[in-house]
Amino acid sequence: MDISQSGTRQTIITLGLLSGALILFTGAVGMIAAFHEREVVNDFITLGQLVLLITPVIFGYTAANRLGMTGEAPMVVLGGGVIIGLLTTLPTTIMLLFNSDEFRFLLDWSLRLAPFVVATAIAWRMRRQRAETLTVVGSWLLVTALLGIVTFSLALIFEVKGDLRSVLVNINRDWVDVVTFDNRRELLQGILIFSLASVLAGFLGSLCYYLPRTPRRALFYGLSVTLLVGAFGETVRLVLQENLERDTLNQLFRRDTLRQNAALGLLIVSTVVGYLWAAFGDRARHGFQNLGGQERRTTQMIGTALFVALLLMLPWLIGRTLSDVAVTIGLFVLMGLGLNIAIGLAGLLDLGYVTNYAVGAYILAVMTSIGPLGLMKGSFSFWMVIPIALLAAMFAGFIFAVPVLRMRGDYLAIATLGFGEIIGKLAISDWLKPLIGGAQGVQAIPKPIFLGTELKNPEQLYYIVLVACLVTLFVSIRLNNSRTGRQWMAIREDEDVATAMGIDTARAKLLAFTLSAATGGVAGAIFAAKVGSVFPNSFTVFISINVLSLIIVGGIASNPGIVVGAVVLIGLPELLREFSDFRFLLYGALLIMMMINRPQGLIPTKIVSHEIRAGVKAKAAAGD
Amino acid sequence: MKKTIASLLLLSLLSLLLNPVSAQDACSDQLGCVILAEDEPIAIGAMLVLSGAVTYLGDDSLGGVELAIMDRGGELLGREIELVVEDSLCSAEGGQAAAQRLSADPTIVGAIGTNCSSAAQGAMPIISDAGMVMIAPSNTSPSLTNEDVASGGSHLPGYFRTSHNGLVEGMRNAEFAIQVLGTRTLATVHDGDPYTEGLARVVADTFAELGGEVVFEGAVNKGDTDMASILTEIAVYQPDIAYVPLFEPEVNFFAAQMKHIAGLEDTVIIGGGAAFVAGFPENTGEAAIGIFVSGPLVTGEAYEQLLLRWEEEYGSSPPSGYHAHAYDATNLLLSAVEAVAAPTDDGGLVIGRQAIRDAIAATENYPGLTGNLTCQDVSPFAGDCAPGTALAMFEITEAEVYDDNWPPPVFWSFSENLSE
Amino acid sequence: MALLEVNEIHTYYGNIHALKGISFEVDSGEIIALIGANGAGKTTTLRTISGLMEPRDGSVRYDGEDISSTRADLLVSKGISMVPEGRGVFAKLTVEENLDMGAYTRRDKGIKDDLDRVFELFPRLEERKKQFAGTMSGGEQQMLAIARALMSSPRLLLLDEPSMGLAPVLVDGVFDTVQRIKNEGVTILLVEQNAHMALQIADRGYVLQSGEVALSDTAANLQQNETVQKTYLGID
Amino acid sequence: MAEKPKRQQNKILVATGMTKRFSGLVAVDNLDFYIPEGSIASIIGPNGAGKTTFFNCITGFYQIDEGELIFDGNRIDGRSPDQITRSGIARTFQNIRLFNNMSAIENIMVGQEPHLKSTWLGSILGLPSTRREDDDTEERGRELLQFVGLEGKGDMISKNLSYGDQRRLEIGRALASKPKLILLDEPTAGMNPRETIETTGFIRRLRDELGITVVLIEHDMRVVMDISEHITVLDYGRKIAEGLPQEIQNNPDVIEAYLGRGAAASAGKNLAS
Amino acid sequence: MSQMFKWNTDEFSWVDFTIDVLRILIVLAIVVGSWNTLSEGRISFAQWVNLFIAGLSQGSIYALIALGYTLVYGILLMINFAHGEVFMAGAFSTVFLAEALNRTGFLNQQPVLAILLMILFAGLVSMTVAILLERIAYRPLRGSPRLVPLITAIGASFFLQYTFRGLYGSGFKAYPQVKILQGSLQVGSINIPTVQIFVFVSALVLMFGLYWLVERSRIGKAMRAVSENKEVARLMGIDIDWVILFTFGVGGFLAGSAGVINGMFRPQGVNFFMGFIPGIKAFTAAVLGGIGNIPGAMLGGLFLGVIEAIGPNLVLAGLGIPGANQLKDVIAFTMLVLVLIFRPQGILGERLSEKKA
Repeated sequence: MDISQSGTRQTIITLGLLSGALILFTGAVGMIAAFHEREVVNDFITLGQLVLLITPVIFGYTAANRLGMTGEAPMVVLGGGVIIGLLTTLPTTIMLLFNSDEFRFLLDWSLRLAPFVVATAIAWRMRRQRAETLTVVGSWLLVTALLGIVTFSLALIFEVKGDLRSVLVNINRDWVDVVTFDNRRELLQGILIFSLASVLAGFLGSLCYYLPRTPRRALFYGLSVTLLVGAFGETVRLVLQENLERDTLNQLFRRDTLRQNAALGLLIVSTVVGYLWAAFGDRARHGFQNLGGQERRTTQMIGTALFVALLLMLPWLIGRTLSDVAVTIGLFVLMGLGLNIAIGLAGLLDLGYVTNYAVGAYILAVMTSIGPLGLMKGSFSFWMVIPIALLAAMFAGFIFAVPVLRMRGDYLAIATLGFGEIIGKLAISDWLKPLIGGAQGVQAIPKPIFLGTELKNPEQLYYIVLVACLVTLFVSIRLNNSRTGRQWMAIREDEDVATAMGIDTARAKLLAFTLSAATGGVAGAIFAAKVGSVFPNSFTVFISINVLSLIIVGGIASNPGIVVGAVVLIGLPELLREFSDFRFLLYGALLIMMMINRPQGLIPTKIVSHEIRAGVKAKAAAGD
Repeated sequence: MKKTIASLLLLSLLSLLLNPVSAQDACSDQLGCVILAEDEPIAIGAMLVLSGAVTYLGDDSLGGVELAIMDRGGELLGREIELVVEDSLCSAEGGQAAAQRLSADPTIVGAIGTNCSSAAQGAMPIISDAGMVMIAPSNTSPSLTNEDVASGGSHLPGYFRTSHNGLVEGMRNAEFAIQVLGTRTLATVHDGDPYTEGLARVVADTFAELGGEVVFEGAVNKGDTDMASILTEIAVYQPDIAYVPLFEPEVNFFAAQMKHIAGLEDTVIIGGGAAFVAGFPENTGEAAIGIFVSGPLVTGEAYEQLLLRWEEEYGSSPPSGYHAHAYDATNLLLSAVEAVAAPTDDGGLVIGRQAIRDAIAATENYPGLTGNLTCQDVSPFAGDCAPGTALAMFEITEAEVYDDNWPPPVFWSFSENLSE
Repeated sequence: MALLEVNEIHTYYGNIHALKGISFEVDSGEIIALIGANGAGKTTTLRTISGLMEPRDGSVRYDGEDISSTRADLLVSKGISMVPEGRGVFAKLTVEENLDMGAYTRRDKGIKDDLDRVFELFPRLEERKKQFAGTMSGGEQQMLAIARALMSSPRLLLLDEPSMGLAPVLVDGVFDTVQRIKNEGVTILLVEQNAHMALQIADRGYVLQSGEVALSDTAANLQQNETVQKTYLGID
Repeated sequence: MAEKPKRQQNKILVATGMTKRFSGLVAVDNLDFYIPEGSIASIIGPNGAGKTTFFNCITGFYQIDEGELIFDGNRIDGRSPDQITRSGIARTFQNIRLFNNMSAIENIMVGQEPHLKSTWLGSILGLPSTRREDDDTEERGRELLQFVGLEGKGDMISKNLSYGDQRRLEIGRALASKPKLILLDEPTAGMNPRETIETTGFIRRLRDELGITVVLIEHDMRVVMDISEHITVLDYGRKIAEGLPQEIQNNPDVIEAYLGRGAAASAGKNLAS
Repeated sequence: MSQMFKWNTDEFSWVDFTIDVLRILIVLAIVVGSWNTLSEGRISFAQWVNLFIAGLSQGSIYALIALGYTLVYGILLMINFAHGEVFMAGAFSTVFLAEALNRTGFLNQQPVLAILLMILFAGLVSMTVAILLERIAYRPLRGSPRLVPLITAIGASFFLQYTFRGLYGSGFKAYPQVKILQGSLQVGSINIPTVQIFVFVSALVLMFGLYWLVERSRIGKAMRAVSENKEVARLMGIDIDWVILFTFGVGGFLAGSAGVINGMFRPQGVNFFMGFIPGIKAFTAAVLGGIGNIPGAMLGGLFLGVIEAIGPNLVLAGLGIPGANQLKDVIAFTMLVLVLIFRPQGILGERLSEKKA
């Protein structure tokens, strides 16, 4: 039970400081204060407080897990949780003190002393590793000088500016209020409360380690469900609103916030369900696997049928707003399936996919608009223009592919990126303004009319997108298993050898670009009809980036992966609208974490997952 | 997994069948009503740009909205005011998604937004269809208040704005250049934003109509830092006026780099409302002195108060020039709700949607920060509430550049001009 | 005590079990040859010793110290140097710069002397000091690779297929050089496809077969061994 | 299926004045040579002598700067690699270059490209002719797998095959295009003597059973001397000798530049045994 | 002779033909446009020179950022898409220091020292960001397929942008103007702003410093060795993790300095989004010059800067296209594609494909 043992100590300190850094970071970028605005459970806890408290719980549990594995005594493990709780508050506390008027002198002093302290620490460590005296002195001077420059500059900035807040805009009163639990005036008292709460949270986290597996999992399910429902209250309410009476809904939710009773009920129910699942879930899964061939097939068929039914009924289950999100997701699935032909199958890194989207959208816009820019003055319907948009996008794909056929890898990437930019700039230009409206875009695009019904709601547009996706999926599967698909794969694997096999690579690549462009055009056309107006600023490089990212995140060359990727990267940010200020921050963090922990994507194809995992391991071993 | 889906499906099916249509007894409004129970707050929406390159516009408006609510103590008719904020981005699809979300909530009475005209194009049909209202604090596109589709209009009922119609602002700006400054030649520059492009076009047209000569019409891109190229081109014509309704930072770059270009020594810059920002003079530096900026003639006392409150609340000055419009828009909406809300016997509240529209449309001489607001209902100004008379030209002086003075002194205002 | 002791090492490529418990030792001043078919684990063995790969099990002891999980770059200063398969000269660095890289870990005064010594061994390299390594012929590149490894003044030199891809006329020269390096007191562990030549200059040899040591003996005895003759020397 | 030896005198591939430069560096210098039809020919020479460059020139990977190449009566210089493959030349690579993430059978199916006719539209629509062709391709692929000794390994991902199997698959893929001439770049590299002998036998079968002319680049002198009927020796991009194995072995230039005394002797010995 | 022969056989290639047509069209457009503009003579020679010099200065900024792309690419074959954000981090953070220095008057009393301090500060900030980026986001991904680090880099780009927005807010800031850089130098009829000379010279100094570092110093040689073959580099005793970290650090430092130099040159528009467009431009410049090649990055940057400054007025205005300056990116990217058609490996890049075959 020696907590000073170096490995143990290091685990605890690292995790504690990591947790503290996370809390300070979320505070400094304004997340904590912004999340504080959103209550998870009415009059009980806000999202900001939740972040503050759940972080030490998670880190406390992680540490306990690691320490427990190495066979540390319970006292050490629980003590670790406490220390982590305390360390979690440390960076934030320091920042609070720096920010307060009474303790600002601490900031000045730290900035003055920091270079010497850090340099001395480094030098001391070098000395212990028996470095030469000259090297040690040299390093000390260098570190002092470099750090000195930074801290001197910082000191100057804060001196002139007067306080932290004029630089770090989110180290403000709101933040102080949240982290001190509304004790801004009594800062020390606030810090004490914060520390105690955090210590308790860290302790509870490490205590969880000692719960038996089943109740622990049950509790985990229960808490996650409740907190997620609370955090995504708006979305959940939107779904429930479709299916529940308003009075009932009002008993569960106060606007977007779970009421206390409802939260408690949900917690109990989900914990019980979680308990049952944790206790008997394995057996059920096992039972399914042990089913006879016939029974199993039947079960699977029922499953498929239910899935199809779900796809068909989706808009009516989730309501208008989420259908709108579903349509957007669908459009990106459509583009993902298209771009996958170029990237996943033929290995052509196309960063200018937005080109096709723009072409499709503008074609539909000028062909069907009833405004001044409409070419046909409304005589062409949506359905007539869809094939035209498709062909136009294919043509554009073809034209843009020709000059880049000989380019490879990153050169291809930057050239296609350039085409995307060119299209964007042309769309906005005064030059083409008489045709496509320039900055003012094209308005008055009528909605599609199907059997006399105007399809103006997302629930209705959903079916158009669904059909387009299914057709594309079918085509893409057919192509994948064909001669053409093999040609593409060969080019992806090794272009030189593919040529040596007698493949006309230029032609195959042209085909890949052209076919890949087709769905982009259709997606663009549907998009234009959906929004009802087309502006050039909708066609930025972010579209290309999004489509590329969703393919990679889903799992390259994997069709189900594309759907999942689109849901995660396009759908989640839409649902995260309530955290809109931090949408891209979280999106970026998600991308990074995904790629580090699951580079093969969420639903990888078998080959790719094997290759990437093996590749990472082997090359990590080789240090390449 | 599949089983969960199946049970979910069944549950939802059941609930669909059991869902009765609730009768809205107390409501006689043709568009339906917002019916609030006893403890429900009054919810208003906001569709603002909260991410992307022009986030500061959204931050600016959001501050205005929040301050307006705070100034009422956060309450209306004894109920809490709840602000539901959605990110409308600066695009049609973003506006559409935000509107879709707000319109799904039957308790929201109306929305403030959007910032960008393109977002408004996406949001307007949804909002209008849902029987709601939207009051935009910074839309300027003329088409938004024009009802004639064939000429490019897209106005739909339920759309209002407290910002100036580009047509009005542009005409005023051109008149100022010709009639007040007495200039003859004009160059315009926009940045591909519908707002700046629209203004530049109106100014050029009006300038020509009034007998001036438009010698150059050009454009830069958002994100450009190098203006030497276009300035050189403009220098060829040595115009009296460069009308530059650009946003920060392009407008700063333009102004600051102009002094390096031979031939433009005597050219005067007129900036649009986008440059009517506290940071503009300081960020531009010396080169900003002598630039004219068009902006709302904010009534001194109340506006000063707002700026103080802003400083107190957010620790800085507003990042853009539309917060006062947002403030007014919010008050317009809240006042309308206040006027038409009817209490029910059980302590609830009924607010007719058409009634709100009517109430806002009937606004006349509403004393706002940006002047006395009167909402018009005739195309091409349908839904325009901004007081065209309260537009002014401000001249940037040394005080703004070096001493943090804001707003700059009024050089000329339309209302004064009228009275003269 | 042996300079290098390899003890029951198991090394994996991903899930592929490449070395299945290989053990052998190298004494100071010896040339040891590892021979075997492609895929027998010769190169993997060298990579494991040099620290490019880490054995999952077993140990590598060098000069009495366990170096099984020491990184490759740290082993260089301990005196282990490896000439990788396919030479691996830095094509876009000049010959001189390549040699500098060989002495990367050293900061002592002896570098200049070693450079002279290397140039003495390979006069060809001195002539081409300023030339980019990539423009030299295969034989010259092989010399450079060996010379570069010598620049770290190693005690143990690991040579991976020094004769690979060389014209027959050059192969003799390479093996001569190896012999001379040995005579300067460097211990050499040699992996070679050309078992014939390898066994001629080696003191002892180990035959590897699918990740295991199949045979070990003095080089002379191995040359006489019937299986070795049949499979690796091509003598029927 | 075997061709008659009488056609051996026809020159299936003739190069005259072939020159290839890389930014000033002459890799192949005014080379004249020929390959007799139906023969097994070898190209030897020291590292950097231009052997692989020579292959790349023939297969269209490099465009030659001067000279002309005539294959089977047609000029092929200036054609792209895929056109050359279509005209009947197939190749393998020094360091095996399979389509690593495709299965063995897919590799072979790609190899059959020159004889395939179906189009992408046919595949999407699922036309009967396309389906038939796909089935035929696969069937022939299985046959070829059997021929190269990879029966039953068709569905393995090619990078998971053993080294020897990969070499065989690469040759199988080259054969799939039904070539008249096959270029093998160091087919026995990395093989032990026993495997080498098997491979030599296999190369003979290519010629004898399928009637394909074979050109090898090879370092193992025993292999070269054992199976070649025609040898070309390159050094610094120039041809320094050409002829029968015996002649080459005793050519003083070749011994000087390439073989060395010992090797020439030992290779000779081996051939004699 | 064989060239002519090719056209007459069945080797006729549509791709080649189309590319040739494209080339001719682009060249024709350039020639006609330029001819029209120059024959009209609206813009004087002095103005062209001024534009050229302004372009060089802008190009120097691109070049400094491009060097970071190229360094990282050279060593890891990876496009560090977030490099523009590294630039932003330094520039954005240092704006506060610049303001402070200005307030205290130090900036105009000791401009050289002050600017040096700012460059060091910005360099260190950007360096820290770059190093953290490598350590946290990229190192775990070494050896994975190329798309994976690309996506990570895109993620990192978003993450950094919005982190800095969270830290410093979304408004625009501006660097104070330094008095000694306000003047201009009169050379004949040409008036060159001092600041542009400053930008160009300091960029040159930094570039040559880098060139010396990479070509001459011990660590530079190690960098080159690592970029060629990481495994062999380790066998030389080179700690490749450290070398890669160092490379990121150097690239970051250059980007940070570019931030300050840019701040002197184009003081306005400092905000969290300021790195994105220069990032893409610098990436383009790096590819234009031949990615992985240091002189190439410099050349590419300068070339792009000049093209952007001169292109719209020279070519597009001559073709009578309205709003020519709006389309300068179109010119830049068209030039990029044109260069890549002629030299697929960039201006100074090496031919990789031929080596491979």
